[in-house]
Amino acid sequence: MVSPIYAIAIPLGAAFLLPLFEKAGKNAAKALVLAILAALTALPVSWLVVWIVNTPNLAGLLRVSPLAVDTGGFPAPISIRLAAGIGEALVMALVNLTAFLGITHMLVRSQAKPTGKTLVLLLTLVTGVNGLILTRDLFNIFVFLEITSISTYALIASNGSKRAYEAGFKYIIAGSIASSIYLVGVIYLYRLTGSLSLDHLPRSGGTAIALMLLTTALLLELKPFPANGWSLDVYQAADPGISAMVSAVGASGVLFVLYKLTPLLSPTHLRLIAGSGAVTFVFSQVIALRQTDVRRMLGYSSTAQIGLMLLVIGSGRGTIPTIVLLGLLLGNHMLSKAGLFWVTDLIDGNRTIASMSDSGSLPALARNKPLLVAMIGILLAALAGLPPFPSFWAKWHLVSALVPNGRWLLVAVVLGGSLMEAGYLFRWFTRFTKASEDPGDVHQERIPADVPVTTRPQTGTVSSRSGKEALARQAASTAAATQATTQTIPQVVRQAEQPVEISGSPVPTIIATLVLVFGGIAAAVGFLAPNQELILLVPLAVLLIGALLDTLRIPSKIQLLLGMLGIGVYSWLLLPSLGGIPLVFGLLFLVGGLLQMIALMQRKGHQPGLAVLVSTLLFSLGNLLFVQSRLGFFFSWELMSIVSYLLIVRGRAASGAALRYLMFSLGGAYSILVGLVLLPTGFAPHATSSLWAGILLGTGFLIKIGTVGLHIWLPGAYAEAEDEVSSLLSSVLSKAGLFMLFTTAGLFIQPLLRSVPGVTLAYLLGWLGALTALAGAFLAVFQEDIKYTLAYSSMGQMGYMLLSFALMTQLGWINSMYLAVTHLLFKTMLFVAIAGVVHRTGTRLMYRMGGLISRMPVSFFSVLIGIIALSGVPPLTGFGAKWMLYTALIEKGWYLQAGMAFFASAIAFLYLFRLIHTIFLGQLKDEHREIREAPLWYLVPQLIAIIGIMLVSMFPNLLIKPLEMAIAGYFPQTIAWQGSTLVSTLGYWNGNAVMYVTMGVFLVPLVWLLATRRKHNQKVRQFNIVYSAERPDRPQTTHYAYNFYAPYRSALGSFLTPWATRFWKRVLSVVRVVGSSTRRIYSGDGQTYALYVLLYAIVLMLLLRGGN
Amino acid sequence: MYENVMKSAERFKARPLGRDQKIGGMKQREDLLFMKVEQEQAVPFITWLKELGGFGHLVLFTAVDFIEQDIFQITYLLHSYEQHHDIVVLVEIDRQKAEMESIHHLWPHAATYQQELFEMFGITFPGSPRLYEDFALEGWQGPPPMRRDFDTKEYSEKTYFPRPGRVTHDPATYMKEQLYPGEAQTW
Amino acid sequence: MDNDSNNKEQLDEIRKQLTLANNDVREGEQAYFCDARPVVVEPYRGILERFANWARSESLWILGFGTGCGAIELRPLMTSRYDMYRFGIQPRPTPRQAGVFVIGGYASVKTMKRIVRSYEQMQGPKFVVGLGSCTINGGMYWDSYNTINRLDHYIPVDVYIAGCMPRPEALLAGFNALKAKIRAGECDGMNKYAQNFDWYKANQKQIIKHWEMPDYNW
Amino acid sequence: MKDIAMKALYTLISLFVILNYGLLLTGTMARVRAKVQGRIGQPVYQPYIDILKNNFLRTSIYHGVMFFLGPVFRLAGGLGTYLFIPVIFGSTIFSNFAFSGDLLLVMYFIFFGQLGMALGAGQSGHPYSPIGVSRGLAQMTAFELPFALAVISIASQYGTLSITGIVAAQQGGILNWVAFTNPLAMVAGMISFLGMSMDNPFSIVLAPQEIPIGPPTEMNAGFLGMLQTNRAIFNGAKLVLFMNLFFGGAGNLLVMVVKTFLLYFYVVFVGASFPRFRPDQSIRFFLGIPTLIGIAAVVLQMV
Repeated sequence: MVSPIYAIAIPLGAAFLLPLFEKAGKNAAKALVLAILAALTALPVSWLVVWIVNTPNLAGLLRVSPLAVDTGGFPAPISIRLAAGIGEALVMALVNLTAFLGITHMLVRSQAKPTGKTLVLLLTLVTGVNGLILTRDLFNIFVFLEITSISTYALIASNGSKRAYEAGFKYIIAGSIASSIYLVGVIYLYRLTGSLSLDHLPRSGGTAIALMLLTTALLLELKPFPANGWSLDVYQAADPGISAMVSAVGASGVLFVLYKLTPLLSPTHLRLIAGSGAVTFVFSQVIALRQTDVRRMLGYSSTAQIGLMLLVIGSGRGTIPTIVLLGLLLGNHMLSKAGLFWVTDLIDGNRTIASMSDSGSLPALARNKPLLVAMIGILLAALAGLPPFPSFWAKWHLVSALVPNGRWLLVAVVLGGSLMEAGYLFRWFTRFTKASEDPGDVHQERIPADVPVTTRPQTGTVSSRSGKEALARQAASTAAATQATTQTIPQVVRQAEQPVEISGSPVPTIIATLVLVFGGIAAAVGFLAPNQELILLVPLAVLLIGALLDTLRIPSKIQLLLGMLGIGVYSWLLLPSLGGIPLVFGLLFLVGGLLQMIALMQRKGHQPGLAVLVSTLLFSLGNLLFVQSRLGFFFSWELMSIVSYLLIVRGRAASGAALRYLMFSLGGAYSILVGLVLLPTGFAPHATSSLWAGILLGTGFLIKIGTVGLHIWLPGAYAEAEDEVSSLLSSVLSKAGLFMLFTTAGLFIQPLLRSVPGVTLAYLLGWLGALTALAGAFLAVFQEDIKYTLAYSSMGQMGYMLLSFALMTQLGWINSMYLAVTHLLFKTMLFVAIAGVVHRTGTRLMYRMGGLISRMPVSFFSVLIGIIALSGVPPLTGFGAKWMLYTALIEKGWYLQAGMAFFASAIAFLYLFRLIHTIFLGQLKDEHREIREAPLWYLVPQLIAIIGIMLVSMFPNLLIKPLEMAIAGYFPQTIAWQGSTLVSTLGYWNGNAVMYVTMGVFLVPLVWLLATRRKHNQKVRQFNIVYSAERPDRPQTTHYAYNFYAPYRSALGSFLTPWATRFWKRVLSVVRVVGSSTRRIYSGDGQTYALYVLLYAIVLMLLLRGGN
Repeated sequence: MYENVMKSAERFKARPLGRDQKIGGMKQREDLLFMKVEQEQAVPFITWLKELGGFGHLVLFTAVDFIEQDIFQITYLLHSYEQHHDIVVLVEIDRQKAEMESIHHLWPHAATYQQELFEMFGITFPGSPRLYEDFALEGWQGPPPMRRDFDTKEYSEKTYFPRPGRVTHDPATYMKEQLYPGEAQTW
Repeated sequence: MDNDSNNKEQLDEIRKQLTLANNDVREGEQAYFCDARPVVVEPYRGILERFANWARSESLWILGFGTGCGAIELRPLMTSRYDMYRFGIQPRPTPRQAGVFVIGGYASVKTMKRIVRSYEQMQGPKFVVGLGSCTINGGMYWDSYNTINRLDHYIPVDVYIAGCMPRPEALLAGFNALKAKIRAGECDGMNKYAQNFDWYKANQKQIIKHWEMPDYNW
Repeated sequence: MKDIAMKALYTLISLFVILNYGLLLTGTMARVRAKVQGRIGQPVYQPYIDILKNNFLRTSIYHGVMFFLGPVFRLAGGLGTYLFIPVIFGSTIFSNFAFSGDLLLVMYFIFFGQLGMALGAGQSGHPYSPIGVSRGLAQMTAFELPFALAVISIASQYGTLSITGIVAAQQGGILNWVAFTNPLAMVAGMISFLGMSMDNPFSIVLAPQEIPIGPPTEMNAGFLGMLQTNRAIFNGAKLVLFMNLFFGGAGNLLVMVVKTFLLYFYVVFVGASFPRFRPDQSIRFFLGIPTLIGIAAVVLQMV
């Protein structure tokens, strides 16, 4: 094995010799630098390889004896010892790799190539960091600290701009203070113990203050909040390549030193470190939320990440060794952060990318360079801790280490901070997908002005004398106006389509991304393998294969066919092994998903990401069906969330909605994470556990269901996603939360209070379900946008499912699943039919449609069946659901909930009639006179769903009996069958007989009318109406559609206030205000910063005293 | 009030039809004043009445066809709410060149009156909105029907299929002869 | 029906005759309106038609459209003093459901346009009662430039009630006369209108300009 | 086979009875209203003639398939609602098809006709139709709430949702009626019955002066005749339902006639005495006191 000394000697020597090489030729110097860094990367990797080959398991690997070199030939206390253990090797490999990539990046970019001086400084920096990692001597650490710091100042200032000099100067001041404190600490320690070797320092008391001085200095070097103002200008002022190095490489050395110190530190020290980390983490995130400059935002994010790692160091041992956790976080942070800095460097034509506010050219970028944007997405996902990237696993293990120790504050900090981080990172990401029209908030959806669509004059009567002229004049003016609009539109588009150039080569960034991806997959394999759950990685494999197909630009139809084939095979293999509730939901997810994919086949050409994301989503839903371990479940759940986010964000104006979806999903996921950790017996069906686990898990699932109060994401996500995707989301994905509720039902049946046995979590869920049903219905009534109507309708229907589930009776559960299945069918019909309508008419506003029954009869029929099934009117399936719901509710004694549910179902009539009337009935508009029926690919799933609905309506026991079997054994039997009559303790229902009677009573008047109105029954057209002996002027003014239920609105008044939206807005604004006001402590003044640094040190010391 | 209006009337060359003068053999109301004004001065005078004289309300706006003198007499009836006083502005315009300044800028609803006057009398008001649109007569194609040289009887007979056998009686004689023959003397 | 091409052409010819040109509808608006001609509908035969006529006569639904000053006489008819409901007469707000059209006095050209449109929208058999002298010969508006003189030149009239104004008693008498006529099967204005459609339409169009509607307002 | 034939025969008898009864009741009540207004009023048999006349009309127009099916849906809704209600307690002839479902079925089947009619009216393209429908539906959602609460209260009181069961539980004296055993439910139910009848305080849906008769504006001839037929049957069905729910059902036809007559008389009485509400007023009315009464009725059953 190669001695670690070379890791310091080579770069240091090369740094001195570099000017000489430069004489030989610029390229020679560059080649030398790269070669050295490659070698430095290879060195620790070679150690790692040797160790891994020689040791059988992980535990052994951690105990491997470090590679130690005593310089000068003396033993340790006298000489300086360099030691490289597994941790050192890991961190060194990462540091050098990042440095290698970073320098490569700077060398291959087109402008501001690094000069020889910069290269020397960079090499020195790397030397310093390597030294920090390897050395075991405290004074030697000081030396390397100084080397690192000085090279950093120089690097920052090398930009040459005024701001850079200022930033560098502030850095020097703060760094000097920190160094001084460190030096004082070293001197004090030496005075107390007579040794500076880490391996020989006594682990006993008496050295607390000295160690505290060291710790404080190191903490200060790590830029803790609030003493970090001096460091932040760097990110904005310096060259992004250098920012990347400083952010990714510089800090890691110091961090590792702190880690090396931990064996010496007392719990108080550690608590202080953890506290400092936590404060830094959370406040940096809050401030980052308010940043308008992306690099500064990334800078805050770096600070926050360092804080998180401090927290890891300070919080002690967890389920896996700290060093592994640290390695995961550090690697993740370094590569993703450096990658992001490089990206901002690459696309920096006019600094548009770096600005959060003005980003008009980003969508163009997404169109022109989809791969680049995909890469940014991957880097952001890694940074935000989404699966399968390393920090995801680190987050899981960190939380599972914190929760059992009861460190709730730290848990809250970690999760809250992560949520905020994901928020601002993806807020930036959505800029790439942002269309010119983003509705932003769901309750203020913008209704575009109704532009005149005909060139016909609008006056009813025209005078005889000048009529013709007036007519001609009007026509001319309208035509001119139309022309003007058609002329302006391309201009607007052209303005938005600014070309975006990439300056330099993205190869280093790509390598970083790939390393992250493979590291993530390796971590996934590593963490999932112990539970034998590698099969959970199937969605990831699908994602990779799909991404490959996408890069090859395979047409979407073929991709979809492949996906359908894959899902078919998967279902074929998976479903027979399932039983009971998972089988029901398996059919729902997979077969329902297949049904949805048919509609997607309508897409022509290559739709980047569509097929792959849909397939991955369905596979990850499949994961939920059989997953056993908590980690595996959490992994699958998060994967599902992020994939569905990516699907939603594809929508034309979906960026705001998608971001809301992501935020709520992640919030829910974090709630689930804590809940899962609280489950003592691990994640298994029907595990019983503490109340809190139930509440937290329940909250997570309720967010996915879109319960009232937590539904803010729902309408936008369903409505703004692409039309066919909405159908998938609403009819398939929304059931995931429900399925998980079923799976963890045991959590919800314990009483909340011992004294009131009836009041369980399930009881609360019941009320929530009833409220959701009512709120969803009410919100749906007053929408002008058809997809918002359907989205809120989905929310209401999920409310019924939740209510039925919460009953915890046989009939309730049967009904919940019955609703889930039928909702899949009729929502497919509705959403896909509406997708067809929107596709043909080009608008989503209902009042702009009308009279389409004559043009799109099949879609009309499908919507008709859909709304009858949804509303619960016999004889279609909906009635079965209503019957079971009320029967079960009354049997259980939930009378008020039953009343509420009934009211909700009556309200549902309002929006359903509005839906079908304003689109299909009424007056046909001129511009729709020639449109055709929806495309065939849309009709096929509708027809399949209609057949399904009709079958279940005709023979309800086809569905109810299997459902009854699926939950057999959970509850006492309360229903019985008499032939095809379903008998409960309260009443009975014979779906078959109802169907026959209905058909009978329908046929009698039909035959009568057909017979008596056979002759002289004139079919008239749309304007042949009684119009007070006048004629309608235009279809637009004759179609009663806008603000359809105005009386209801005025009757209900303030009852309709969107309380939930208001609440979440308030939360958001509070966070923003905190961010803004916290940011004020950064005055931008070097003296103030120095004062902060000193004060910080003093406060830490005081806290230490207090701690003792 | 009266003096005030009269003072300004001199400026506009408006001539009052004297208060004591009996029009149609009857004494005028105290709170009603007739003013005759030249065509060029009419709109300035009305503007003054509206803006400074306090006559904010255009009550009526019509025309009379004096075919014998070959003029249209345009009548503006204004009312002041403060003074509880009416004023009638009479303007005579040439029947052959039936054109009058529009006052729709003073009262928007005057446009409707002008529309009607155009339709019924053929008086044009240049600049008045929707002047040439149909008002009451939808698609009327004959001459303006309220002009006295338009023979409505002839038009009606030509157009509306008169039912033959129509007899016209003088009501007084007819009543006397047919209905109350015995009481003829009491009339 | 066979697919013989000759036959088809003939059928097309017949169909063309059955559709109206609707020349008065504005450009591009033909699709809004039905273009079929009114057709003559043969009555039922024998006792069925007599029974139907009895039912029609006992259920007279008046179109609530007061076309002129005479409409004021319909109000007392509804209230307790005269109570027309006794005779199976009741008002109806839409022409689609009404069977009797009471032309309440003078009909100006402008009103006539609406009268014709509403009349055409009523479903047959439909009956028209001309109320007051004005509908008979123009009454006191006989020489007006804008009021029709004879209603029956524009729509078929079944019963005239003379007077200016006829009192509610006269109206009731008129309705009873109408009933008798209906029962006798003499009220076939609907078919008369269809048969002489072109004559009626020519008369109507002679006075009504700016039709802007199809020739027959279904 | 014989069973089916007998059932068909019974159904026909039942329908025949309710149709004639409904028509006569409508005619009678029109006369009652006339008396209130100091008139003599139309003949009792006038509804028959009106329906006959409408069906005898020679021509008719329709706006499309849904318009054609609208009245069919409506009448099917009326017939179905009636057929799912047992009319006479203990009678085979008048038990109808009550075995296919219970009270919930009836409550939801009422919507069948309304939805179909709304669709048919919608296709007419006349703006008044959807205005009427929007008012009607809005009002319906409001009055269904107290009714639903009343039904829930009764169901919990007797532990059954079967109408036959509810009637059976009320047998044995006038004091066993829901009206006396659960007066709050009765009050809530009877107030929503006013709304359901669309008579005067709540007749804004039709609003003859303002939006000429609302949804059926374009309905004519046979279509209108069908709607009128339905009105008679549906009215009968609703009366029978409320009689069964709150007033002990009926053991024979005579009792049914008396009870339903009184029930309808109550509606007419209220209708003749009160002016009309605006839609928002009626919504607020139903969501106010009647709902509170309904909730009280339910809560009383819970404690």
